[in-house]
Amino acid sequence: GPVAAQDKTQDKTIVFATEAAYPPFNLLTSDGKIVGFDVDIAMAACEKMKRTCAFVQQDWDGIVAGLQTRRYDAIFSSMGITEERKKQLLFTDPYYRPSAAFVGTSDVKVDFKDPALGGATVGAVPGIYECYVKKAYPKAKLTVYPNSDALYLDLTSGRIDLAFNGMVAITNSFLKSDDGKGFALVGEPVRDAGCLGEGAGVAMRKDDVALKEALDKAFKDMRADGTYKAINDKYFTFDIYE
Amino acid sequence: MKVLTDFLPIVLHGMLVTVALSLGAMVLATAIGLGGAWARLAGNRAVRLAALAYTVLVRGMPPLVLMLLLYFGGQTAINATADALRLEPLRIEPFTAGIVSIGVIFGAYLTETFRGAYLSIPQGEIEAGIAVGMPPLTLARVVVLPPLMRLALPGYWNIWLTLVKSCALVSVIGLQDAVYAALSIGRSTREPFTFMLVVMVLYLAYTGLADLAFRALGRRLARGTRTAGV
Amino acid sequence: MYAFQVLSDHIPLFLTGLGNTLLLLVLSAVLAFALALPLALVVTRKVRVATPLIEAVSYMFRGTPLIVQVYLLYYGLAQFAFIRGSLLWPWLREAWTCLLIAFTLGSCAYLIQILRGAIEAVPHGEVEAARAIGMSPFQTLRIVVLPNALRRSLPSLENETIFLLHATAIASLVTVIDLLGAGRNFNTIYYFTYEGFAIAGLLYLAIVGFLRLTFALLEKKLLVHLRRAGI
Amino acid sequence: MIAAQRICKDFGSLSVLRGISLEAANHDVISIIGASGSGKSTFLRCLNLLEMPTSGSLRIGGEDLDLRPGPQGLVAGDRKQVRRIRAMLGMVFQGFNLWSHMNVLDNVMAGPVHVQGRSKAEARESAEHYLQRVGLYEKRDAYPAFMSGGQQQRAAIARALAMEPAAVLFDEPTSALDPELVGEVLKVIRGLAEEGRTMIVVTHEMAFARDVSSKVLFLHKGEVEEAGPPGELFRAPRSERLKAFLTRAAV
Amino acid sequence: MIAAQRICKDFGSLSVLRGISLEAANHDVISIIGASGSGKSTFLRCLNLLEMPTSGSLRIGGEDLDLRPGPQGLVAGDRKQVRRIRAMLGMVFQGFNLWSHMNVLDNVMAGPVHVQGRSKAEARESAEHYLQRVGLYEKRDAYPAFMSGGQQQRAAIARALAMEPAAVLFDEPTSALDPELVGEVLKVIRGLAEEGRTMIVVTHEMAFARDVSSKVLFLHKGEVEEAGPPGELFRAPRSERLKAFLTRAAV
Ligand SMILES: Nc1ncnc2c1ncn2[C@@H]1O[C@H](COP(=O)(O)OP(=O)(O)OP(=O)(O)O)[C@@H](O)[C@H]1O
Ligand SMILES: Nc1ncnc2c1ncn2[C@@H]1O[C@H](COP(=O)(O)OP(=O)(O)OP(=O)(O)O)[C@@H](O)[C@H]1O
Ligand SMILES: [Mg+2]
Ligand SMILES: [Mg+2]
Repeated sequence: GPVAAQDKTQDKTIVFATEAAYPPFNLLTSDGKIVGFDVDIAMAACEKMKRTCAFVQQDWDGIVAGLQTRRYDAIFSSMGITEERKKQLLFTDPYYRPSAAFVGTSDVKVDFKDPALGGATVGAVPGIYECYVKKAYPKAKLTVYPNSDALYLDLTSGRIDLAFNGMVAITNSFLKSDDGKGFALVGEPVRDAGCLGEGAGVAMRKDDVALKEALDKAFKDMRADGTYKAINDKYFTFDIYE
Repeated sequence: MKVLTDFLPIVLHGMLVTVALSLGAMVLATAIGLGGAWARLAGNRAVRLAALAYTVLVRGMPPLVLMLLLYFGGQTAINATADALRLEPLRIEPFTAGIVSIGVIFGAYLTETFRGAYLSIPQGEIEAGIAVGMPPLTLARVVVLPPLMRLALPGYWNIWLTLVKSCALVSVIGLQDAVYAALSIGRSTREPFTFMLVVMVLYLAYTGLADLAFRALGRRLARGTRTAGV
Repeated sequence: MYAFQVLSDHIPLFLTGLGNTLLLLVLSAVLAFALALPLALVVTRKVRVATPLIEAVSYMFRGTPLIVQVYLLYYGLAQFAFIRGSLLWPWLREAWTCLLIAFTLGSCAYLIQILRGAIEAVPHGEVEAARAIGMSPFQTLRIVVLPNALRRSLPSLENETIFLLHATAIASLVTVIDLLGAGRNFNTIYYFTYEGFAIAGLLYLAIVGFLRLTFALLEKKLLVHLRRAGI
Repeated sequence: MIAAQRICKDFGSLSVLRGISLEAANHDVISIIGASGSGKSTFLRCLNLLEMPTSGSLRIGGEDLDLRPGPQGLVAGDRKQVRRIRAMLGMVFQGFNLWSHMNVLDNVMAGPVHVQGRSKAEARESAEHYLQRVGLYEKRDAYPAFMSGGQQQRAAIARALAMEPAAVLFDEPTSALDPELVGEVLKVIRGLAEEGRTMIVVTHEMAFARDVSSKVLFLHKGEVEEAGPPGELFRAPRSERLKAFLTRAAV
Repeated sequence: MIAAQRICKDFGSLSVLRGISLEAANHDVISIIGASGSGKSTFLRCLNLLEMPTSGSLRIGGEDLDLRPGPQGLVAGDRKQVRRIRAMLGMVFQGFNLWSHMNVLDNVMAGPVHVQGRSKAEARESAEHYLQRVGLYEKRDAYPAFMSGGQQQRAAIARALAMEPAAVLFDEPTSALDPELVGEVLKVIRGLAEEGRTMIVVTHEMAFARDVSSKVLFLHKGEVEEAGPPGELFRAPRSERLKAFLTRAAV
């Protein structure tokens, strides 16, 4: 009967997809495990929902297609929520709200009032970050990179003066690495609901309202009982949720 | 160095995926290519046009796009059918899907390679086979294939190498091949170049081994021919 | 469809991609061919040091993924301070130069093999006839060997051109927006599943359709001398 | 054995055969002579349908060939029949057309093994027999590209004979042979006819046409200008063209 | 014009030529006869160095060829000289070797235009003249693959003649021709000799060897078994082999 059917869906493992290439949020360990902030949050949420969960690794190019064809149930990969994207996918409430920032050599001087950024060349990855730079500095010389790695590589090689990216990705990953020596945040962190969106969420198929509601509730509970803070503090020195 | 040895198993596993995929796909592509070349040269106009459409459409789409379409598009179709019939949808295995889509893509290129080689076979040799009354398959096997393979070998070899490298595309359908492993480990550890070099070496070893086989095959197929020193 | 409603905002994106892809394709195809022809000749003549050298280098290019080559050339070299300080840096810092180098050399490696095979497949007797008449090696090549060989290799040359077309999609890895990159960016902005790729795919299809027509015409004109037997 | 009725063949706008008929029974040796370009090879190739006639009909080995009008000339209705007929008709090509990737022995064995399904051992024995008969046994391991013209021609003859066909179509089978071998080959052809087979020979050797054949066809511009037993035809040619051909033939 | 001294040629372990010498002056027509596989074509190909002799020496058009011992037989010391010599020696191949991607006219014009640097118009005129002479003018736009055997052979002859070479090497130039055309071609050869050129002809046509040539060489297993003026040689052959060859030659 209907009860048995519901039990069955309750038993099924929830499968999340991630790119596993965006430290510290999602990355691969040497034994092939997928770890990171996203994964910890996901697993804690699953515990709250009393469900078993698993992660699979999926290339970004096919990540939405895989969701739509039910290869997995949700994308848990620090996806930025924007109005445009909401038209395609169903998002949870944000589970963190990254700010973005510019990074450059410690001595670089930039005129942030100038729509051309004072002639500085700037790089960003496509999507929300590209959108922001274009909107805020329409005259700036902008180069678009396929991923954050490439972006930092060109920053260190001097092909660009500034990189614009998620704040956490900059401070927790790039600036801590060897390559990041001699670089620093430039200017103030940016928050902009228009381009940068509301924050990072979990993406699901449009009709999966039950899962969205369960996850939203789990996130709330985790915020309330300190689970979230514990995970947050494992990675960051500030509260990334706000 | 520690990073390298730690992560090597993942890259090696990726290489295994690459090897298995490329071998499977090449067999499939060769079969499709032979059939396609036959169809491209067939007397029947409809068959000819169908084969032409296949080669233009498949070569016309970027392999990445084609793979997405075949795999996810195919899955969408299966899901829709299954939903309509109230059945549990069949899941396409990524590995099978990888072999099939790469085989279908490169079958189109091989179709053209084999067609070109066929045109270069001395006409008289084929006529001699026809004249003794060989049935089509025997004719193909005994008279056409050996010179066809000889003439197609350089193109075939190139396509093989391109195919091996195109196996990296399967990451979009959720398989982790050597290149994808290297790229994602590179990003996870922020040491991109180390793993790229590892992948280059692995590829060179694999393709080098295959090269030896091709060279031997080339020598064997060249038996009986006189090449002119230019 | 939603994608088509928003497409109009991104037409310049696709046009940029299309332009870059075509420019990369034409430039590197022409350069690769110009380079491959003499090298293929050296390979067929079995010159003592040069032939193995060319074969080894061509093997390196054919045997490793282009994406890795481009990555190492563009991002890898730039990591070395001495390269950034060298005279080459003004060239190497440009993504375009790196792409052209990688595509040209990569495609050249393949073309060498195709041309070598076609040259070796020219009927022995026809080359002898040219020699017997007193043609110089260069004349033999120009008048007898190459016209014969190039015609035979038309289908393989077409394949290689299309491979190169699809290989240009690597450009967006090093910041040059190509046609596929344009489709990918379009997808990323809206989290579309296929739409961006489908639009790019249609444009690629148009390019390949044009190439097929061109080659079909060439074959029709240039391969009339081959007689075919049906199986 | 072979009956061809009003065979016509056009290549585009060029009419190469304009209604050629021929009857050949067992034991017959029919010679076809005529100027270069008069359509001899084309006619021979029409007999085993390597070239599809534009019109006409064929009856071979007692079977009417199923030929239907198509957009460009006739098309065969029954592919199996065509193959059966071809296996019955051996053919020695003017250009030899040996398979370049096989050595001589394999060239000769291929038909018996792959078409007639004979065992390798048996085919090999018979191949060696025919190679010996044309004096090519020593060259059995050589590839065609490394043989002299006459050797290639003899290999082509051995290849056709090894099928032991009911009829053999020879297209200038002695063109590359020295006079001594010409004699040998003609002896072989005569021998085969005596066994009851049908031989159709396109030839430029008037001596052969005169001495060996039971009937001679003189082709001129795609038509049979004159036909008859060699005695009559050579002694008292009726047509002006044949007269001219035969006079000028003498050096 | 041509003087070959003790030419030897081995293919691997096979000795094909075992010291063949030949002298040919202007006006000479020298016939080379012999069994299939006796080395006739190989010898002809050694004369213009398409095949490098294993040993021996050559003097052509008054020039000693610069041949040096190499690891596998002789090698040419002076490539320019070789090309000059080849342009002086026309060659008609046994297998024709027409350039398949050119039509007949282009085949015939290629040498004069590209090797002798004549103007296109001039070369075209002369090519058409020679094509007319071999009766192939109507086929000038056809590609080799679409021509009959005899037509291809005539195209090959026209190609060699269009270079107006001081000497022509013919390898069985009439094998694919009907008797009428054989007569024509032999007339052409005789005419060229009368103009003062040197003709060397490998042939199986004993009538031709007897009637046209000034000297006959009989090759046997890579050696000159007998040589002399045709009258003597055919009337009173001394060697046993030649006797046998000539007797059996008669059908
Ligand atoms: N490239 C080669 N490699 C090995 N053997 C060869 C080669 N060319 C010719 N031969 C052998 O050399 C011998 C002489 O060949 P050649 O072509 O000179 O004979 P020929 O006298 O012209 O005969 P024919 O009258 O049949 O043309 C033959 O036995 C042939 O098999
Ligand atoms: N495939 C073809 N396409 C067009 N024309 C052709 C084709 N094959 C032959 N011909 C032409 O048909 C005519 C007859 O050719 P065929 O080969 O039958 O002559 P043949 O009598 O055998 O001459 P030969 O004695 O020279 O071999 C020739 O003029 C030739 O050019
Ligand atoms: Mg003929
Ligand atoms: Mg010969």
